[in-house]
Amino acid sequence: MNLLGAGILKGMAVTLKNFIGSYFDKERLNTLEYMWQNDKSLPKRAGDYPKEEGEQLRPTTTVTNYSRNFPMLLHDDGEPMDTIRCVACQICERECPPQCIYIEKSDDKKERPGGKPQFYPATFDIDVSVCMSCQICVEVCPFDAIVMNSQFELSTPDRFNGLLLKRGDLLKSNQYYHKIHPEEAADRDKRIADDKAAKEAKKKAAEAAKEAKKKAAEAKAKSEAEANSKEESKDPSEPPQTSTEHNKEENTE
Amino acid sequence: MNEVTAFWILAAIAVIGALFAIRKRNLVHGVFSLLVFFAGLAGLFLLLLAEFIAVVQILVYAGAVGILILFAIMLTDRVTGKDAFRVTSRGSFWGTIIAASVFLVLLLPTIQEIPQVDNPSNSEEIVKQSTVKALGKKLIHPYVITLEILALLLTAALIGAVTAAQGGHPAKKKISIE
Amino acid sequence: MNWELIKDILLATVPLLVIFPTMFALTTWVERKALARIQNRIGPNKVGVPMSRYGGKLSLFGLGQPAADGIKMLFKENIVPTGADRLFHLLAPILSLIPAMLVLCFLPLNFPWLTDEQNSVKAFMLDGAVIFFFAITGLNTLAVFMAGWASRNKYSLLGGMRAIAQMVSYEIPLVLSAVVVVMTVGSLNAGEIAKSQDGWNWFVFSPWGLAAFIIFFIASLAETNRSPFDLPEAESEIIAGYFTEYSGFKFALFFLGEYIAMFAISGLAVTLFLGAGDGPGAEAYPSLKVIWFLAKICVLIGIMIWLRGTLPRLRVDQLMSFAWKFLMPLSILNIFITGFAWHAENNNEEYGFTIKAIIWTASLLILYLTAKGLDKVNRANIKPRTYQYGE
Amino acid sequence: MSFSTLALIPLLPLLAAAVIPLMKSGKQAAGVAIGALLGSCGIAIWAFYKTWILKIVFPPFSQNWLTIGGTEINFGFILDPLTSAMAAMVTFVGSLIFIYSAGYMAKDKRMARFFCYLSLFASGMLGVVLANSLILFFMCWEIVGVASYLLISFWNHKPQAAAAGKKAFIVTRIGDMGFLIGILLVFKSTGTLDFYTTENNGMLQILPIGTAFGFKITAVISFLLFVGAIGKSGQLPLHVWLPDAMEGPTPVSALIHAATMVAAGVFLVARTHPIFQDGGMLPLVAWVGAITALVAAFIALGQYDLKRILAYSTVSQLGLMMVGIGVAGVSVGMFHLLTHAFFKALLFLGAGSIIHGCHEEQDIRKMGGLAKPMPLTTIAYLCGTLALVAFPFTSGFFSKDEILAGAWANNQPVFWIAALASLMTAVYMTRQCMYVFPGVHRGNNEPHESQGIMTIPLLILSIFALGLGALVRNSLLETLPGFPAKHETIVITVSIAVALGGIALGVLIYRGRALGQAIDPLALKPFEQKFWFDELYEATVGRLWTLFIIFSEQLNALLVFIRDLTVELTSRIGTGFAIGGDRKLIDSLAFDGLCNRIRCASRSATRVQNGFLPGYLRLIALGAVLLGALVLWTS
Amino acid sequence: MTVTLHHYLILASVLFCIGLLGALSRRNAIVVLFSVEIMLNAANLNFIAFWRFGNNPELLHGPLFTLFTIAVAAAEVALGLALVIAVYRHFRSVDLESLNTLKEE
Repeated sequence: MNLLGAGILKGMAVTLKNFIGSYFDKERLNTLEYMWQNDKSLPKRAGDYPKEEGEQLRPTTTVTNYSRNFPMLLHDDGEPMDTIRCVACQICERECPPQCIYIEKSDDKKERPGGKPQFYPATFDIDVSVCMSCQICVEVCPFDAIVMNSQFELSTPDRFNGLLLKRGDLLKSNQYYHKIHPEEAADRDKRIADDKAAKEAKKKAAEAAKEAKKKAAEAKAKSEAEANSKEESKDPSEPPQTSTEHNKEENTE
Repeated sequence: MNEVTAFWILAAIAVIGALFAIRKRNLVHGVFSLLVFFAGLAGLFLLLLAEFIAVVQILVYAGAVGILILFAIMLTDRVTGKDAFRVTSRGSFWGTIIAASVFLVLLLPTIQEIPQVDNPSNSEEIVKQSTVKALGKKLIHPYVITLEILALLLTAALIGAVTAAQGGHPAKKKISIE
Repeated sequence: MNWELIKDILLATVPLLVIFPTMFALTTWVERKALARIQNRIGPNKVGVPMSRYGGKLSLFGLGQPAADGIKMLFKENIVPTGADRLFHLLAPILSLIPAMLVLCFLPLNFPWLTDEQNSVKAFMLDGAVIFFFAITGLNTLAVFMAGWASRNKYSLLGGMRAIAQMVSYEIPLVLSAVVVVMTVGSLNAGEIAKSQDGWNWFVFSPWGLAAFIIFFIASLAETNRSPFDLPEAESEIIAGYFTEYSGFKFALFFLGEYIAMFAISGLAVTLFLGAGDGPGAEAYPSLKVIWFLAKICVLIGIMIWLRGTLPRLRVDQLMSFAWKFLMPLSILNIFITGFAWHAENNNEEYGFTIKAIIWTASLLILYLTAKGLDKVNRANIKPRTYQYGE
Repeated sequence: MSFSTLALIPLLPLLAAAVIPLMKSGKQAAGVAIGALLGSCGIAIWAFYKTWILKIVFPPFSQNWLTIGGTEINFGFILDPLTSAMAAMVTFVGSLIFIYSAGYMAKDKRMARFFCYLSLFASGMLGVVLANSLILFFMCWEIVGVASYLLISFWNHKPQAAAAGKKAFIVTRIGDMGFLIGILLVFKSTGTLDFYTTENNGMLQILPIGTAFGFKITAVISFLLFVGAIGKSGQLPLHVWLPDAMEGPTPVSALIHAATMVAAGVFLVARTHPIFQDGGMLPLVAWVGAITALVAAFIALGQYDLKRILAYSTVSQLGLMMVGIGVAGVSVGMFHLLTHAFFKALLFLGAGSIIHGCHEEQDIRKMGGLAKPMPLTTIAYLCGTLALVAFPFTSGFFSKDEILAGAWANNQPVFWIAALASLMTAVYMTRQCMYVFPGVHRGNNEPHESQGIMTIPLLILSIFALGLGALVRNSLLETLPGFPAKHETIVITVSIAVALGGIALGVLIYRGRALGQAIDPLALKPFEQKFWFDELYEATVGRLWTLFIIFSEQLNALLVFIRDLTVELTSRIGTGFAIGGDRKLIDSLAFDGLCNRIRCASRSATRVQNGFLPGYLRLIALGAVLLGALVLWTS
Repeated sequence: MTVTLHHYLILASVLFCIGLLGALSRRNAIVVLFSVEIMLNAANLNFIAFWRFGNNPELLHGPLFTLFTIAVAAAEVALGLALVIAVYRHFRSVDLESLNTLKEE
């Protein structure tokens, strides 16, 4: 029966079990004790952190594929600088609210596989201490060149240029993108593929339309020649109307 | 020797406490100085070997009455008293005159009348007699009726206080005298 | 200057100033660690001595934490809000510390190096010690008010008022449950109370004593604003109540005052109910008494911390109605029961054990039933919550 | 017979009178009234049985009603043979009349009101009869007066009825004034108003001595009481109201103006007979009675209204009763009164049924030939007439014979006047009968016999009218006080001669005449005009009255003049004083001035009471200081 | 020189007069109330002084009497303040001078 104060005792029992339990089975303690790192052993620059893609300083807690931290540049398979997607259009620089992106356009164009030669960013710096990871640059970039990376261990003893990531530190390959954000990467590639397919289809259609127009033009020329010959024989009263209708008809074709 | 110095210190504390209590413009300061006065008095009681009374004094006055007055001040207005409002009532000069005359005319001569007593019964004996147990026995045996009446008085007074302070039925519309 | 007196006084007081503040520091550490453990986390372990040469750190199991807090408090900027009463703003923490300290020195700690006839000790063997305790704890409310008022901000004033209301209403069950012990012992002197409990017949082992101890313990929790009753200083309520505007050392003083008050009240509980200084080896080695006394205090502190980990905070009205409508009637009833039990026990010793059993069952039964009844009455108008917009 | 049962007699009709106005239907009212009167009649007969048959003497019952300044005025009842006889007669006759009027008034809309007044009258009359104290007597006397006024002017839509009611009331009041003065005189002289008291210091037991206004005091008292009796019983100077009272319904006349009320006057004289005897006023009573009888008899001859004739015959018979009491004491007077009550009630009721039969026709000249259509009424009427005329061996004969015998013994002239009056009575009664019964009906519509409820009381009354005299004669003469004379042969012969002679004379005169048209031989002018008494009064009293009015107006003018003069004088003196003395002396100097000074002083005093709390505290402290100083300095 | 009875009596009367001064001259009702408190305490001091220097202290009259006066004073303060609050609710001020509706017009 509900003994007076039984609730309190039950509660106390629970806390006691926790208290004792925490000393004996370790999994209870869900907060890992964060390894303490001596300042000297920390890399001087945020960029110095291991470059091999995906390799963190320490196997910390699993990074879910929704975690976003700071942006990174993408390049397709092959040598990074050749297949870099970014064409230094500087839209992201303009759109970035805290103005933490700095781009300098190259003066020469570089050949792009399957595309006409484009500019490329000579320097592309992001000041990580300023960036607020709002992801606006990713949304505005027309060329899917910039996406969010999930690496967070970027602490350095030097606050100023230590936290400035250069183009080299930012550039990452598409496979790495697929590794850390599989779903989003897949969506993004599919969308790029679709755009390309749509463009070709449109190009084909355009050519087909051009040939069709040429054929139509020749047929018309013939028919007009016959028509002129008949008109001299008929009365001249109605020439203006037919001409306007004729134009309209032509446009709608 | 230290007993005399103690007396003078405590007397000074009490007098200054009392003076500040009635002189201070800011009420809360006044109340705190009143509490200092009570503490000073408790010390004086200790000097006079009425140990239990000193403790009760602190318990009742310094503890309860102090808080009660503070609550009362909180419930009424004009606490800081900073505004240019006159602190003393009209004709307060007469007040001082009368107070002084009461002291000079009424109290001093009577004190002169009382014979000078300087060899009080020694303190050990008093301390032995005025234990709390003795007080308790006295309270029960000869003064039990006064104790009961006192209890009755306290309950009646407090119930009265509650009803007075609570005021009328809250639903009633308050009429304020312009 | 008679040095003899001064030496005695120092002998009596300095140990207090040493022992209890250190215990304060330890308690803060124990409290944070224990709470952490209860909440399945480790608790402070980062503070340590940086050993550059080893490249690591001597973690000292977080024992450095209290020191770190202390130092932090010292160096924190001491902000006084504009328009505040500077004098009382400063005076409040001091006034909250003094009564706690005063109560400590009257506890029957019977330090081994103090012999009874030294007049300093005699001075402390106050005749009306228990009443003195309650008088002094009464002053604590004053300090709270002064803090609330002096910091010139509405929330702290409100917090102060709430704290006072809580302390005043819990003082009554506190005093009434102490009355039970005074009644049986027949004297207010702490020493005599301690002496009368020698040889394991602590008051807690008598039915009414147990009930009184429980009530006393709950009321003491409220007096020192601890665990379920820490409404006035709850961050979520009114931003830490009356010591919102305090920072730096004054805040530390409040903190210290609160803990010392905790020690004092539990010390009182120990003297009244748990046979101060009485333990297995107490008769043989009198110096053990202090150890037992402090051990018992630590046990009570432990329980308080444990309670802090488990119980949610009480709302103001629940808090007040709990005091007035539950604890007070019970403690008054307890006084009656003590009277009957005491007489029943003394008048017919010859029955021995049976009368004890009868008394135990009878009094506990009565107390328990009245408690149930009161609970039912208080809970009468608590109906299940009705949601206006919810389902 | 305790006090309460006796009290029931007058109380029952009174209660009925109180209840009846609440009733809606007349029938119910009649039932209640009759029931009440029958109740009191039962008690009265039982009392009659006790006092007359068992001859128990009852002490006077008296209840203290009012004490004014030490003297006790108390109500009381007396039960002696006289009262019990009267009470029995009144209640018995009254019940019969009530029953009769239930039928008579059946069609009248305001029947309930009628019966209420009747019961009121009955209770008043019984009060008079039973009263032991003069005050109660007088009060019931007044109730009877009021009831008679109400009943006479019952049909108040007829102006003459209203006038007649007023006239009756005023004339009786004049008599009552004398009566009241008499009462006051009695009270002054004897100190008490009770007739008989157990300590027998009642006014009739200790006769007052001494003189007043030059005559013996008892003479004066008895004279004044007699004046009351004259007013009430309609003796000569104050008889004018009785004939006009015929305007009321017939049962009223029967009850009030035949049997009971008019008898009250005679009863008063009978009740206070000792005072009359002591004052020697009996011859006066006899003479007034004789003259009234004679005059009334002559007037009756000249009347054509059926009920007026009977009214005047009542007046003359009352005169005879007065003669009876005057010459032969209470027993003879009361004997004639009792017998007269029966046959006069019979005659009136008979007249009532005749009028009812002739469809409210009252003039005898328009009647006639009623014998055949109304046999019962005629027979009853004839019995009544025989009794009235004192035909030998009817009750009237016995009582009238006693009177004549008494008159012969004490007062020769009165004897002859009485004899002549009796003769005249016989004549006008036979005249009336000749007019009404024989011959052809001169009225315009056929008369019809009244229904049973009216004729039965007639028959009962006729039996009593004939037989009562013989039955009651000797017992009555013994029990009631009085000094009946022996019967000389001459008295008997004269009375028989008078009775038969009168009848014969009447028959002779009116026999073959064509009654109705020709003038009546005996209806001489003065008789018909009632000796012009009304005109006489009109002339004298009326003019006197106007003279009095003129005189009082003059006096009023004079007084007004004097008042104005004094007012003028005092106002002038007053203003003189006011200006001089008051304004200068008092206002400024003494009183108001003082007030102003006090007021401004008090204003300075109020400054202390100005709601300034600290001020109050200071005053208290100051007081303490002063007290302390005083104590210290004086000790 | 030891502390004699007169010292205490004079001290008590000085305190009493300070209280009286407060009561007489202060405008605020609450101040008047606690000046009355001061007066009462002065009286208590007198009691204890007389008891201490009196000739038969074992009767404990002094402490007993002060106990009773303390109790009564506490009750009085409670009531006084309740009344002041009630007055304040009605008059919107505790200033004694504004409470003059008892004034004789």
